Amino acid sequence: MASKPRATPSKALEGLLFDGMTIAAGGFGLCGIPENLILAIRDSGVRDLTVISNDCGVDDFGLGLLLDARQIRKMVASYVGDNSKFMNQFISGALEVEFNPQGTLAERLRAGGAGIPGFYTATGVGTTVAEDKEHKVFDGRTYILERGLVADLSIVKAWRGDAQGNLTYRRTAMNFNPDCAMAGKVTVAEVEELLPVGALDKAAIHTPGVFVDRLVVTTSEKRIEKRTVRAA
Amino acid sequence: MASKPRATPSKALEGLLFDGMTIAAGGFGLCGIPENLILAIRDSGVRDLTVISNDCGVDDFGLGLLLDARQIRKMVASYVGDNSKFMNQFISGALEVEFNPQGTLAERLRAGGAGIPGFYTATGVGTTVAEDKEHKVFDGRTYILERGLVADLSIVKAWRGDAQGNLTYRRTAMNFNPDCAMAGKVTVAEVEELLPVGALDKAAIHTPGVFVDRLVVTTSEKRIEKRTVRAA
Amino acid sequence: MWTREQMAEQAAEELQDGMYVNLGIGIPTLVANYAGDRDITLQSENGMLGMGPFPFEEDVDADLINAGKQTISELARTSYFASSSSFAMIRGGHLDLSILGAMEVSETGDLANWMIPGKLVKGMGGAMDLVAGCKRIVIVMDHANKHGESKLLKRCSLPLTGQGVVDRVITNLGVFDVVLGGLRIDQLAPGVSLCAVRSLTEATLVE
Amino acid sequence: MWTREQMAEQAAEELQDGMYVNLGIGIPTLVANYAGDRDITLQSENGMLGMGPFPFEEDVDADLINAGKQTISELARTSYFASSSSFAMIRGGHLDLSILGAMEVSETGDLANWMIPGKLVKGMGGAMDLVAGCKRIVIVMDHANKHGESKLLKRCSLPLTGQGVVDRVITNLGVFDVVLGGLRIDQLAPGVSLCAVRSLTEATLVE
Repeated sequence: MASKPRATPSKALEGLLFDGMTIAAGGFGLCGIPENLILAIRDSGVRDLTVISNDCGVDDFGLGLLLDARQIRKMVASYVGDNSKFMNQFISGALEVEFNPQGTLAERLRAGGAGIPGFYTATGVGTTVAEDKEHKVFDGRTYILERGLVADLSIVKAWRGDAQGNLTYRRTAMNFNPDCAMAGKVTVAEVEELLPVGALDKAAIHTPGVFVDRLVVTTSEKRIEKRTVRAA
Repeated sequence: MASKPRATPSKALEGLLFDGMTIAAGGFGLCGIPENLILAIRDSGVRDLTVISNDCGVDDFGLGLLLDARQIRKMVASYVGDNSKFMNQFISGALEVEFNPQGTLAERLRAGGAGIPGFYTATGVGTTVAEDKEHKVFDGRTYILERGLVADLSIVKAWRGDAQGNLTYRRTAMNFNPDCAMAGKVTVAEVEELLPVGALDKAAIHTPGVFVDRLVVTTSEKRIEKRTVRAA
Repeated sequence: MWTREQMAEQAAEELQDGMYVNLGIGIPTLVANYAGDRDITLQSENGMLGMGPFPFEEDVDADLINAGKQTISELARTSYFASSSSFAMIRGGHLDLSILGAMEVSETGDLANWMIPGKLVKGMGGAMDLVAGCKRIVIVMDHANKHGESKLLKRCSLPLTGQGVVDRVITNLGVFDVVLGGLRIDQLAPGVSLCAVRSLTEATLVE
Repeated sequence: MWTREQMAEQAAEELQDGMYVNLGIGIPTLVANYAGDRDITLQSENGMLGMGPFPFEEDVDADLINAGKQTISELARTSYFASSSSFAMIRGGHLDLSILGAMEVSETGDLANWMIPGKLVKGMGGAMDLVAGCKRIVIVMDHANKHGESKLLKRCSLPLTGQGVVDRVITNLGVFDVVLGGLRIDQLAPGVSLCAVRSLTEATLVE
């Protein structure tokens, strides 16, 4: 087995990118995003991407950079947020968007990673989300069938990792990362620190190494989208 | 809100037990079982129980005690193991048993706790497990529909907890406990140590307090089923 | 007429000791300020239970935000988890209450708050999951839109977030419960007459 | 004829550097002893990745067991997780290989290893999940039952664990691959003639 750690983000992605592929990316807003892997994807020039992610970052950071470079053909997301490029490309028809309820999106990723091709949820019943989906009544309540998602590649961001691919996330920077890690045919992680195998607290390994194929140590800018404070 | 910690196992179960109820119990073999809550259930005399648990402990410990007292009408389990009472009561027809593949059982509990009434899995296709279940083809492979499980009461065992109901499990004593904790309409936990709120490592809280209604500090015998060692 | 703060204060009356609550973006976020000494636990759907207040300047942490992307703080009771676990909690009915904003609410409890076709697309985020999963849904919003038109409608005109999901609506004019046949007025804001509310409300009002 | 240990040694040839492997109860458990210096990671379906060997007497821990309920040890790489996460790993196809025992295997790769109606009920445990989810399934078992009857059958007589799931069977007589049309003999144990295998095998043998 080739060892999992790689020297740079672009080396961590070497041989994995192709036009028309599906990429699942962890992160919520700009929190816990694999920002350096995203930069490497931008620099690779790969295009016609389907990107599965809660949102698309902001105009000039995170996945917004791939939107800006017109590398994304389709977004599978729950939220546009304050990303004007996202909204404008969607409204103009330049970008295809499949809106998913946030919990449905997270569960679809987990399901894909867990070998579950479909599950029923009441979320979205009676809305446009339910259109063309199978409806089924369980115990008197109506649910819709949602499909598991598997990505050609998942990119995630963790706080600490080890050479076995074990990952520990920090605070709310965890978000979609563990679910994306499960859903990738191949998963690449960027971590702030690579610790010796055995140094991670075993009770706090959120993503076991089996889900991670490669990882790279990076320095993150960790931009803050909405800095809110209280008076001292 | 009444505070979550209770003084004794029987007080932790006060008002929650009734004949004919469904109880989900964490544990695998004798590892990580809520042994003191099981004793309190035995002493309560409650009967006609449907018990959801991976297995039924051994003849004279764990859930085997409830079998012995003929308090269980039906088991939903994956494994009989070396429990002769379990096998004999089943073969003689005194005990109804619904065998579930272990992973299907775990996922059914998680699904029940997660508001998912049904999911598809390839596990069990072409076996007796698939009889009378809906079959569906996704991307050329056949899957069966399995239902989420919700229990009237879940009993779990954790290593450490706090008064908010946050739980941390120890090593493989985790097993079905987090899934059971999610699946209970009411969940009661027994813990080895009750720590001040804030003392648990936040990155290693495996069951957030929202899933736990009551908890009790107990001393566990932690019997070992198969002591295997290597030469020094 | 209530101000935004007064609407939040009104909504805070929903809070009871021991509750697990999810608060949406906007006015709902303000509700936490009026919890008083009630011991509630706030869930943030991006993966946190036990959300604290905004941090002091020196404690700001890019890895610690709420579902509105705002920097926040943690509490002693806080736990963190993945998005799928967060929504397992929500979808599975483990939260007692969610307080959300809205664009429109219908008299049958339908809710619209995620897009205006051709104009504005926010995305539903976690709202569809929250309204499908939480035990109780309370909406806090202005009674009328900026054109003075009622946001309490017979039928929503915008794409729905959920169908028949709203239990109560708190507006700047009063508190309204979704009941059989329409909206029942629970109370009116000071200085608001029944007549005024009737004229400003498209939805059927039930006394 | 191979002994149990030799069958395990034979099965160990399946192991490759970097593999994630689940070993069943019985002879499959012994396979780990023959991994040599290949860097494999063992999964135990009760919630552990990176299973170590049996512990020294003083390190025995009731909270640390494998899926066969045996006390074991942890390694530097070990992680722990809930049963649902463990089987997400298995069902989702993240394990490269599972080596299991069996009562019967058919020439089409059907497997029976969980019950004998009216007589013996073990339960399927995690076996149905493993055979449905792992990339490769290798069975290690005696070629014949205690009555001398072939356990490699045209069709299984016992309730199935999985249908068309077995890739390879290793018995005390040889190694057999499930291929179109039957079982292909990969190799025979020393001193076992083709003629002897034919007479002891009900399943169709393909050369």
